[in-house]
Amino acid sequence: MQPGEQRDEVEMLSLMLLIRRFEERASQQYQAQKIGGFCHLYIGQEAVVAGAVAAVRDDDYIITAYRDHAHALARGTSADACMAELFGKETGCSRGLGGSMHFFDRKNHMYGGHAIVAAHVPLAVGMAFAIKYRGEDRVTLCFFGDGAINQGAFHEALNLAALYKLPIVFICENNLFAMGTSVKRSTSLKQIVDRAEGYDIPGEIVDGMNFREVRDEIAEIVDSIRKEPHPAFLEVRTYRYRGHSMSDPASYRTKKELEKYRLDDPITRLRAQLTREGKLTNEQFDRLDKQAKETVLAAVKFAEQSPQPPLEKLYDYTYADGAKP
Amino acid sequence: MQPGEQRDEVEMLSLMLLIRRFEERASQQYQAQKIGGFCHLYIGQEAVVAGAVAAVRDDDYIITAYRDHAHALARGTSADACMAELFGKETGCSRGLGGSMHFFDRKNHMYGGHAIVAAHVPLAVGMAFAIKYRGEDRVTLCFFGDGAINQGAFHEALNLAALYKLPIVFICENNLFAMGTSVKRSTSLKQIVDRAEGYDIPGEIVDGMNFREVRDEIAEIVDSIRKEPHPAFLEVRTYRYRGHSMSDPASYRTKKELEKYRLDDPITRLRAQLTREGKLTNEQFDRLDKQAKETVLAAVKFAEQSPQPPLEKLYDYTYADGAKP
Amino acid sequence: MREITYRQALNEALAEELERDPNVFLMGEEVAEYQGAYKVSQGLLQRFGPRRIIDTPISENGFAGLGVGAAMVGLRPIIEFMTFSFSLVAFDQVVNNAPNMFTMSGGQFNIPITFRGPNGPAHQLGATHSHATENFYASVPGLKVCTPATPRDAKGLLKTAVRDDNPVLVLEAELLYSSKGMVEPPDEELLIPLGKADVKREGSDVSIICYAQTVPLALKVAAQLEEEDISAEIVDLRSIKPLDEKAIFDSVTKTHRVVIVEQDHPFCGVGAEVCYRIQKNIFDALDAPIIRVSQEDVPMPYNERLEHAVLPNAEKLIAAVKQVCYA
Amino acid sequence: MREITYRQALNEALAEELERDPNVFLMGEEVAEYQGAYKVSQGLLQRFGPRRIIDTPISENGFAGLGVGAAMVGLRPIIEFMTFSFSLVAFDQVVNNAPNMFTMSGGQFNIPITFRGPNGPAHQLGATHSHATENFYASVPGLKVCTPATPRDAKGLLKTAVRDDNPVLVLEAELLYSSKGMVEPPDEELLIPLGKADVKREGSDVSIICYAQTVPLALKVAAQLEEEDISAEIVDLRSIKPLDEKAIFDSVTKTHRVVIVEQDHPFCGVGAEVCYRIQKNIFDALDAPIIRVSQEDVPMPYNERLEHAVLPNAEKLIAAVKQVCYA
Ligand SMILES: Cc1ncc(C[n+]2csc(CCOP(=O)(O)OP(=O)(O)O)c2C)c(N)n1
Ligand SMILES: Cc1ncc(C[n+]2csc(CCOP(=O)(O)OP(=O)(O)O)c2C)c(N)n1
Ligand SMILES: [Mg+2]
Ligand SMILES: [Mg+2]
Repeated sequence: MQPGEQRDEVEMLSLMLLIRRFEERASQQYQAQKIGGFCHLYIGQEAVVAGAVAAVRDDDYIITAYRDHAHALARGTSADACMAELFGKETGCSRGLGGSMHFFDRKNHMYGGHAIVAAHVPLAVGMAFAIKYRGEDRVTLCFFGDGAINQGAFHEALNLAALYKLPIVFICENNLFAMGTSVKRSTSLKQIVDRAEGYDIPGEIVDGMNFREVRDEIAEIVDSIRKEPHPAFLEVRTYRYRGHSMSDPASYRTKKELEKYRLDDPITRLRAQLTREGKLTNEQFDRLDKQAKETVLAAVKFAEQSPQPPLEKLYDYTYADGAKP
Repeated sequence: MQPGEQRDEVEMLSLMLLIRRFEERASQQYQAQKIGGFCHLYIGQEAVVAGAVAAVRDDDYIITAYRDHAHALARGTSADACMAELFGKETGCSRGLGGSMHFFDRKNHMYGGHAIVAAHVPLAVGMAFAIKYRGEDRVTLCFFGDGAINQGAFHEALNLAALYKLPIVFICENNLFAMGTSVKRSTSLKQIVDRAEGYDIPGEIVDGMNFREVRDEIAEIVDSIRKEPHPAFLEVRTYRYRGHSMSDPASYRTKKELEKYRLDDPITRLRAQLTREGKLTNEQFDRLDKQAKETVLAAVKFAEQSPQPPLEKLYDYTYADGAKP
Repeated sequence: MREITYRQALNEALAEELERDPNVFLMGEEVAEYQGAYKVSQGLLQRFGPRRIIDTPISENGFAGLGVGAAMVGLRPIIEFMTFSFSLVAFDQVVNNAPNMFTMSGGQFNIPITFRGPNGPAHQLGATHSHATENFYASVPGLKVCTPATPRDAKGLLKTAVRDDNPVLVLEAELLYSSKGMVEPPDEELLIPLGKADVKREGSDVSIICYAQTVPLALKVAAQLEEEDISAEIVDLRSIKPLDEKAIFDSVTKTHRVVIVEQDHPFCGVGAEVCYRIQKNIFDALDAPIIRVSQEDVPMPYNERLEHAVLPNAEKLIAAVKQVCYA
Repeated sequence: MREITYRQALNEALAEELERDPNVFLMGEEVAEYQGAYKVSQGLLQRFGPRRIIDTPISENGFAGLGVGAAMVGLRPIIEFMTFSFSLVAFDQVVNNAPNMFTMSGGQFNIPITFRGPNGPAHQLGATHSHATENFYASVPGLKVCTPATPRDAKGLLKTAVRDDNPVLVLEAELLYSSKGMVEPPDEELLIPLGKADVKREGSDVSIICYAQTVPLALKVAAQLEEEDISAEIVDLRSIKPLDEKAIFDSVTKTHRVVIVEQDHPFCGVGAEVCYRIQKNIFDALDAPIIRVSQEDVPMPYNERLEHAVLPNAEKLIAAVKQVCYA
């Protein structure tokens, strides 16, 4: 996307559909044991990353935690490369070496995919530091979960960003749980956004099930950051429909709670808005959904047929200069 | 001291004198190379720890960082044991194994003396946890510097204390500098106490050059904690007259600034208050000061004449069960 | 004796020690309401209540330090790291506060704390989640480190760790949690001393020194070697620190040949220390150089085939044994 | 060549690399306005300004991670730890993010970062402030670790580290900051490759393998041994990782006897790895077991006499040499 341009909302709806269908298929492939390790699905949270990418330029920096498939897809990493990564194939976005938790795509300015809770937040601050160091007008978007705000790394990073006035938006995807621990049991704060006060960083809350609200809020924040670099904090209220990871039955929450959020589905919402405004017909929607499903099925095929990373290269990815230990 | 009792103010003035004279003598002995390693002096900050111990019971828990001589003295560790520790002697409060930064006195509920910035803050929270676990009505006082509030350990500890509602007072001795870094250059906050808002912990600011203000504020806080355990945060505004450690010429601040604070000297202030109220004569003061000086001189002698920790015991302080590695 | 899993064995150890001593508590992420990320603490919240089985936020450095502080005033905390890969954010508390306090205070404050959780590579978790931390921690003066390989050892070592007056790390093996073995019934007190290795299989041609995940691997390989007329003695270290030199030397004096198989990184790994001790003390007993089989010296890749190539495995171990036996 | 201090040598290296590459910056506690806690960065703020010489709050984990992030997008950070004892609070960033990124991203993101600062015991700083971290870091796949012992090596290695495309740790020696040595003039580019040891003294009877603070100790001892007709070869590793096996093996093949003297903890220390490599690869060259002189395995006491007893020292080194020489 070019500066000033608005991302087409129907396009963003397809992105959200792609994410949803990708995750559903990943879940199925995981159960079929085509995917190993841990696998965390984003289903329910699609409007957050979609809203975010719609609000920034393609060359702004994006970094997130281990629930990262959607962030790569939103950045333009192909479903093929994402699925192949889950399958551990050489055609994967991290050549099959990273896996579900470690998606990277340098070309598309997706800086991972980081699996130690909050450990990527200082990295994000470093990326924002580099932006200011070089005098660029980019912005870094740093996504993390509600569980991350209790880590030391988060704290030190926010203070540094505030002190150095760095161009970064801290985006807390508050899906109410960190594994089985509800936000109420992980911090004494009434609302997460209040933590930003401890650093004198401006904070906002936004409804993460509403694509437009997320997009507009981030656009406004990013706009002000581009004028004068500074950090900002955004608490995005959202919900994951699935368990924490594929192995979590999520018995710590009620069916009723889940149903409540499902009724507020971000895809259904944006679809309804667009339909109401005459920008989308049911047929169009079905076509988009079919496309998404097909793309994802093709990605599974691609992943299946892709080669494994060669054994001979085992030592080639340890040092950039090929040094042997 | 027993519950409900007020500590005699003249006694507290002598404590402050003892601390001052002890530190002056330590400085001199350091220059004479009788003391090794790092040595951080407390001169100028005496009213903080004096006010604090005057506000609590003897069996409340106290823990601090490496600028710790005063905290041990205030807790009742003898000047002999303190000076001997600096000399690395077996009669020292940590048997000569800890040194200036690691003063401990179990009997007097002084839990160190900790030299990694902010790493003792989680320990303090653990001590407060134990209080609540056992259903006691003790309180933990945790002292730390203005530089400590930017460490991850500080952050995690405050959140835990708030979450578990633990009986602890976080006492930030804000002497405006962390080594050569002024508070303004280490955090973006207008005032340090605001950091407590990020945890929903109640915070207060108090003038650390005023013994009575410190004592009364802490007494009030501790009172409310004993009724219903919870954490509290106190920013104490104070100043260190000397450099960060013995090797720091403190050229990062102006003579004028130092002079301003010297005029506000905590000992002079309490003396003036007591004199004004007819509770202290000049002769009494001189006698107290003379006593302090004599105690400290005797301590130097004691330290000098004390034996070194025996070489044969080198392996005796690694494992409590005497296990050999 | 009855057959239980490694996971159950740990669970019993926790329950028995919680029962025995009111100063013992268990703290960590998801240990209470969730019943443990790997279900090791299943049922403990229900039995001992939220005062003693305590869920934490994701603040490893904070709660590890909380444990050390609580230990300073007389409690006996058991701190669970969901995995020891996450202990790296708490490194300072584990290596600076826990083991140094006793020395720094001139013997006034010992720290009776147990840090436990799964350690080492599990399966396809990638570079950040596959750390084997035993050499880090064993190298720190003042810590004790044990690495149980069987349900019986898991129970006995964990119980001993909780009663030890020093900081002890119990490095469990996630891949063994569901493995089974014979363990004394709960009414028979089972304590296994720290610092005592266990010969899991007698042999005469070569000593295979191993611990944790590599013990079942070594036993499997020993059975295979038997068929080729190589008799391997399997020495399970059980404790990395203190290290049972005597058991090691006894075995090597008998076999004269040594392979060390370990799950950690090769550079400065546990095997390097074991090798140093052997050649220093019983140099003349060695008929061949000592060979180690450890991880390859690369960050752990996600891909399954590559992960297998990085880890110690049967092929590598057999090759190493044959090399030291000149077979 | 002129004589300068180790401190000046480091300062020159920093200045030259900052001058050469606008992507290089220096960040750490007190590096700018205070001119460095140990004055290594003296004058750099004045010369390069606050954009490139940056003071931080006491947030090692935060600014170490900041460095890694900046490196991901093309900068070449030099991160100073006031001492490596404080790097322990940043351990996760140094061992998880910096070295794993290249692998995890399938080769997309290399991390050209330098972590530097004094490492190992200084003088009477006590248990928390005396950590020797070389074995921790050298054991982590993906890191490079060097340990200069002379002003010339300090300058040459630091400059090479800054230009290396991987995370490199330059572990300096506080006790050597004021030591002097001959170094090429500033207009002669001085780069010393990582992974190359340096024979600091030729000898024929015994190889003393050392690095950092133990190099001057070994040289002093070698002179003393000379008088007793023992000719010691002094091999300064300079880099711990990569390790210069060839230089080590060449020396040992000549002398057949080895003492390793190191500043770190004994258990799983660097010397254990060196020992393993020697006995594995050139077992038959050894005429005696390898002996290590390292710290005693106890937390560092404050008392001066005890500290001396814990550290490697001349008496211990001489005794070890005589033992391997059966002298
Ligand atoms: C330092 C660390 N501790 C623990 C874990 C294990 N862990 C992985 S995800 C997670 C929960 C994180 O929750 P949150 O930040 O809310 O993100 P969400 O999963 O909801 O997206 C935990 C405890 C980890 N990866 N890193
Ligand atoms: C983690 C860590 N980083 C750095 C240091 C070095 N250091 C010792 S004291 C100090 C300044 C602390 O200042 P402050 O907290 O304000 O306490 P004050 O010295 O003013 O009492 C620093 C940087 C340390 N001891 N620990
Ligand atoms: Mg969450
Ligand atoms: Mg201060």
